[in-house]
Amino acid sequence: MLARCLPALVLAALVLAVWEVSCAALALSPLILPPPSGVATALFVNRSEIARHAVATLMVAGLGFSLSIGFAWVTSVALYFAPLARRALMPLFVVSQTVPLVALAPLMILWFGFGLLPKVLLVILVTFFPILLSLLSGYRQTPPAFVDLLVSMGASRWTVFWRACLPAARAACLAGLRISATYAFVATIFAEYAGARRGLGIYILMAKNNFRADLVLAAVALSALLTLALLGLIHLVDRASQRGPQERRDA
Amino acid sequence: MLARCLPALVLAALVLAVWEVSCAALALSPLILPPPSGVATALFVNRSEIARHAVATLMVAGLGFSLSIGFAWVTSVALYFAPLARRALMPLFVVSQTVPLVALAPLMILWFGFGLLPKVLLVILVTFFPILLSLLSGYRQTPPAFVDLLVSMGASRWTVFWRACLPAARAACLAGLRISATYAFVATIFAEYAGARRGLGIYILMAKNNFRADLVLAAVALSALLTLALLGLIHLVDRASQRGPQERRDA
Amino acid sequence: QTAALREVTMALDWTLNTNHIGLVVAKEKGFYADAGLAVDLLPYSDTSSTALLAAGIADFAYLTSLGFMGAKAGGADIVALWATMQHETGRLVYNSDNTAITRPADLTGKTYAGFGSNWEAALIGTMIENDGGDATYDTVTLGTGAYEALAAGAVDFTLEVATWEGVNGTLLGRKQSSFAYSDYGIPDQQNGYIGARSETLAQAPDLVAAFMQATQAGYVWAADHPKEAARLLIATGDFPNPALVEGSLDMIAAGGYLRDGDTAVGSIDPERFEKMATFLFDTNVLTGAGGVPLEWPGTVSDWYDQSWMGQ
Amino acid sequence: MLELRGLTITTPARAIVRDLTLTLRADEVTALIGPSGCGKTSVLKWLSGILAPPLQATGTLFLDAAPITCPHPVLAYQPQQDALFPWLTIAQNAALGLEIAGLSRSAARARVAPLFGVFGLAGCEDHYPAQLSGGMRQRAAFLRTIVQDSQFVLLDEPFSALDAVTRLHMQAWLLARLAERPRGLLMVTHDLFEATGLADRILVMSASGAILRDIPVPIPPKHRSQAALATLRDTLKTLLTKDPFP
Amino acid sequence: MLELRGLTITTPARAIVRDLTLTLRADEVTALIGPSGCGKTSVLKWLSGILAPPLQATGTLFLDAAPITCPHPVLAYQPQQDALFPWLTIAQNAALGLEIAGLSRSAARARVAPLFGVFGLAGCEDHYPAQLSGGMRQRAAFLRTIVQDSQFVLLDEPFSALDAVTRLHMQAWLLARLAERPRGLLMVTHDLFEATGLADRILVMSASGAILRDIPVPIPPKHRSQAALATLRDTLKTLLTKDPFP
Ligand SMILES: Nc1ncnc2c1ncn2[C@@H]1O[C@H](COP(=O)(O)OP(=O)(O)OP(=O)(O)O)[C@@H](O)[C@H]1O
Ligand SMILES: Nc1ncnc2c1ncn2[C@@H]1O[C@H](COP(=O)(O)OP(=O)(O)OP(=O)(O)O)[C@@H](O)[C@H]1O
Ligand SMILES: Cc1ncc(C[n+]2csc(CCO)c2C)c(N)n1
Ligand SMILES: [Mg+2]
Ligand SMILES: [Mg+2]
Repeated sequence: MLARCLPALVLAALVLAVWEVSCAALALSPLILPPPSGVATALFVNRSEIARHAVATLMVAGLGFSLSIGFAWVTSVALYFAPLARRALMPLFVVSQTVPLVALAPLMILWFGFGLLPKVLLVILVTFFPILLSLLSGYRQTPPAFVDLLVSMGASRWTVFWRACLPAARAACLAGLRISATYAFVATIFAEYAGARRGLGIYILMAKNNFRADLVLAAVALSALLTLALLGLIHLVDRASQRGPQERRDA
Repeated sequence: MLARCLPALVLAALVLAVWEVSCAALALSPLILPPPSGVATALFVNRSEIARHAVATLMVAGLGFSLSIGFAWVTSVALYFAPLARRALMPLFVVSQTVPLVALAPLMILWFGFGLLPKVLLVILVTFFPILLSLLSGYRQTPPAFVDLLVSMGASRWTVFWRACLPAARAACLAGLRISATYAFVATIFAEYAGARRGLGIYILMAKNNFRADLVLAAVALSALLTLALLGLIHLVDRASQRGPQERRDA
Repeated sequence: QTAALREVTMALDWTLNTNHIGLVVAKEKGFYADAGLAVDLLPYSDTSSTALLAAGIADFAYLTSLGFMGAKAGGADIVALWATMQHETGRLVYNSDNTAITRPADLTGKTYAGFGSNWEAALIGTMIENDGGDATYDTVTLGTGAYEALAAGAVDFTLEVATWEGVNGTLLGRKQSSFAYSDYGIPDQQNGYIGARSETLAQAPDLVAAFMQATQAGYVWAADHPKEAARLLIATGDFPNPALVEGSLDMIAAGGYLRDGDTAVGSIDPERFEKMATFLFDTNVLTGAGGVPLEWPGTVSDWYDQSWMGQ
Repeated sequence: MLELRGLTITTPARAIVRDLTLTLRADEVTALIGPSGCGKTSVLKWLSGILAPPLQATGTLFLDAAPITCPHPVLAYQPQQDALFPWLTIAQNAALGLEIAGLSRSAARARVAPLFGVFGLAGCEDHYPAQLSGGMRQRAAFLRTIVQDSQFVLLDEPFSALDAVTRLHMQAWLLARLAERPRGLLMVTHDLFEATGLADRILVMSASGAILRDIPVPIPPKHRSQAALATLRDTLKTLLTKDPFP
Repeated sequence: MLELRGLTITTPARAIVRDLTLTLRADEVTALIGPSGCGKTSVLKWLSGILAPPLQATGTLFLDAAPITCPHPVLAYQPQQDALFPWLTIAQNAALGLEIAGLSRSAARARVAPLFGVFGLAGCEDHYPAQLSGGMRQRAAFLRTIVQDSQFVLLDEPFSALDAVTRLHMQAWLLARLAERPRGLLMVTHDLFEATGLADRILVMSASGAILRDIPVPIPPKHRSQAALATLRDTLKTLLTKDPFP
């Protein structure tokens, strides 16, 4: 485990070292590029303030991501059973992914106010589609033999779905979750940027307008950490939900 | 073809109709939510102005996306041949995807000026990883029998890569391109938002600051169209680069 | 205070700064609470305060002069209740070591770091032309990044608020020079409006009066006690440089920005208001839906309403 | 007795099977043999009620002269490969058919439990399919099919994924199971020698989807030495290879 | 004459093949038969120079008493399945080995062109593999192997994916090709009857990865009727099934 991570850790340390040294060597203004040590100090000194904002972000991201998973699942089931709806809705979902959020976010704030709603909606808008897509492709990857077997036993469409398609989509679904999780916090911060009372997005905006690049980077680092933690959580869910010794489909 | 798109078109028309009617019925201020007809009018009236900005966006997105494809390809080859580098670099690439761009973009403008460089870098940052990931997974999916065959014929590692891994990764690569293409324009607009002379991002910012939601949505619609056009282009490339009658791997 | 306080939201035009001092004072010193109000100062965000006000997200908003005029012309049903700064605080700023700039006419062909509104082009263009130059220059829209870009020499000039970025530049030892708008044909104007929706004013005049009177009390107190006000503001916000807040409030007090002669703090001068509006219509800055320049409405006296002061 | 009359299966492009008629006895092993793509799997799928679009079929199935619709509990289908669900244990896999038929989880489990010994799977109840060898997986699949206790069993190339040795073992084992409890078995196979070794009757299908020959194998299983089957095999081989090069 | 001495193949967990020694004659068909997982494919892979980690091997290969290293042009390997590249036409697939060996595209193409007739592939030069039937694909794969003109050919279950009829056709066809131009063939198969029908010698591997038996088949191919092979087959069957249930 450690040995597997070692090259990445060494490289990361190297990058940080080069950054630190070049900040000192080039005498870069901390307004423009603070050294990593400066960022770490800033993170430590302002930890309680940053934590307060991070909690707000965590709540929105958590709520949005959970709802997104729920909706994606419900939608995927509905679309699985209604091919017409699938053909009608999927192109619209694709189009929804091509909308530049940077333009939409302020409008969403205007439409839905400063509360949770627009932020949660934005997180859903960003994270819903990858999960939905991977669930549907997971269902489609169900080995036909499994479906055939169940039908020949007299199973209903719903039983087939529940007993074959859903478990078969587990791996694909987790892959989709991983993609979406990468964007959950980024999307939340983004939404906060357009309007919020609290949150890392607001904190970053404030830090930026106060010319505190060190605090900006501290918040950036924290949000990256949060994302990595979410990815780690998904990894644990993966492990825990795994049935049998590596159900590999490429075996 | 038409029949396949029909449900989506009908639904889209329905959505637009409901939007139009409810704007009129609720007497919504066009400052907050202009009706689709208003957006269309705005797009038409300001077409030359919008086109000028769209061209700038198109250039940046085109350059960034092309460079991204190039870099992703070169990197994928390098990482394919250097497993140590792969293990060192991939986690860093993952981390790079968890950084909230909204915070990074203004800093990048500070670091690199407001020429092409920071925007192209941002587009690369956003689009590079999905392509790289899908290329690497494509290489990995090369049927081992193909590799074995070539090696037994006395082929070098490079020949094996060139003759088996690269063609085998075609489908996966296109899937990655599709994902990245979805983000290419969005990322460009985003980068422009943080600082630029021209571009749809600037146009949206100005429209927003001048309280012209209709122009904001017109630019949003245009950028969605550009993304769809890029996806269409990739579809054509897919068709053109397909060898043989549907090389299905699940046959 | 046992009675439940009435919740009121207030949107800001920029990150919290000394322009907002009266709001912070009224909040911290309990003027709002005494008026039965719990005021929530919304953090500055990517959505303009004018839009937040017009959309009904915020009950009140601090508005840049041009933000207000632009939205009003665009058909937003909002009204100005107050003008914070009795004189123009904005100015055009450039680096002193940029010897190519000595007067606005020299700005031809230079690079401007902008904020993305129509008004800037009209302002700068008029200044250059009135100085005998050609109003062609390069605009880079940078928003809040403009000031660092100028300090780094990446752009040639931008607009700043003298009592904020100006003080900051001095404190940081930046050698910067500026042109005053009014020296080059731009009518002098008041700045920093506080606005509400006409609907709010019509339906809840009491609320508007209570809020505005407490706000006025806050600004009056700040004008009288700049040092204490600075301390209050520093305590509420994240200010990396407390000296900036102190220096800024000193400048505001000394410059008579809040209190102009014996007019009441916050009063709107109809004459200057109309002059500015006329200028904006004449320079085609104000456009309606579809981008067509607007017709002069005859009068703009209904764009502001200070009846709350009389109550 | 199961009687299939006038089965026609078509793709949008062509008819695969045309007016096929066949009869299955309740205690007889019937092997179905024929060139690839002639429609063997399609016939089994139709009998199991799982023929899916774009394939279309007409035909009638009679159980002891009474028409029935598929899927029907009298018929159990076992797909090509073992089709064990990788996320279920062997016991859960084996109980699947009973649960689908409406038994509670515990009742199904109780019905399956005593059979693991005979199927050579004792101790593997809580293993996952990936932990078993090919032969054990195949026996688990048989267990799942057999425990449904249908009179007729449809097998699609049950041993094709097994190696020569395991295949021989499994064939002998299947004969033993059938000796204990006779059933009507319809088995698709590509292995001439498997067909001759197991079946009481061999149906040869032509590439055009008709039954070309119905060959009885009158030798009882235990007497089927290589020598005893030699003539039958030569006949089959000639029959199958007389068509031109495919 | 190819001589393999002291081949040991190990996984990190265990030795699969232990000190295996075998000799291949340049004009003889050798069948390698044995239970699944005994290491047949691994031996072929080692001979082809494509044994990959985590498998490790030691051993020496002698060509006419001179030690050689693998991969070596004297040996051509044909993987299980056909392994035709789906993105290349049949002609391009067939020319692959020659191009890898250094011939120009046109020279390789010219060498391959005259052979399509004999391989029953005339007119299919510009088709893609997906457009061919299983038998044709298998012949295309043979064409690719044969055109390299190696004295020894290693085949891993060449016909296992084919149906009974096509398999019989292909076996006859392969014998015809060998009659034209004798080669040393080492063929892994799971099909007892294929082994007895084609091979001049049958090597039986045990589950522990050793050569258990080396059985010559002294009957010339054209005289191998079912009856003539019956005894040999019974011997093999007994030999293979005498181990306990796997
Ligand atoms: N979904 C489908 N769409 C169109 N044609 C199909 C479909 N499924 C099967 N076919 C065609 O139906 C024919 C019969 O297929 P089937 O699987 O029943 O053959 P089979 O005899 O079982 O072959 P094999 O021995 O290869 O298993 C084939 O020619 C096949 O191409
Ligand atoms: N990459 C690997 N890692 C670990 N063990 C392996 C690996 N590849 C093969 N083995 C093991 O080596 C043994 C021999 O494998 P091999 O494929 O040579 O057998 P085989 O005789 O060809 O079997 P089959 O008849 O199923 O094709 C098997 O037990 C297998 O589990
Ligand atoms: C504190 C403060 N600083 C800068 C701006 C940005 N800004 C927007 S419009 C304009 C021109 C003023 O004449 C300026 C400088 C602001 N709103 N508040
Ligand atoms: Mg079949
Ligand atoms: Mg093998």
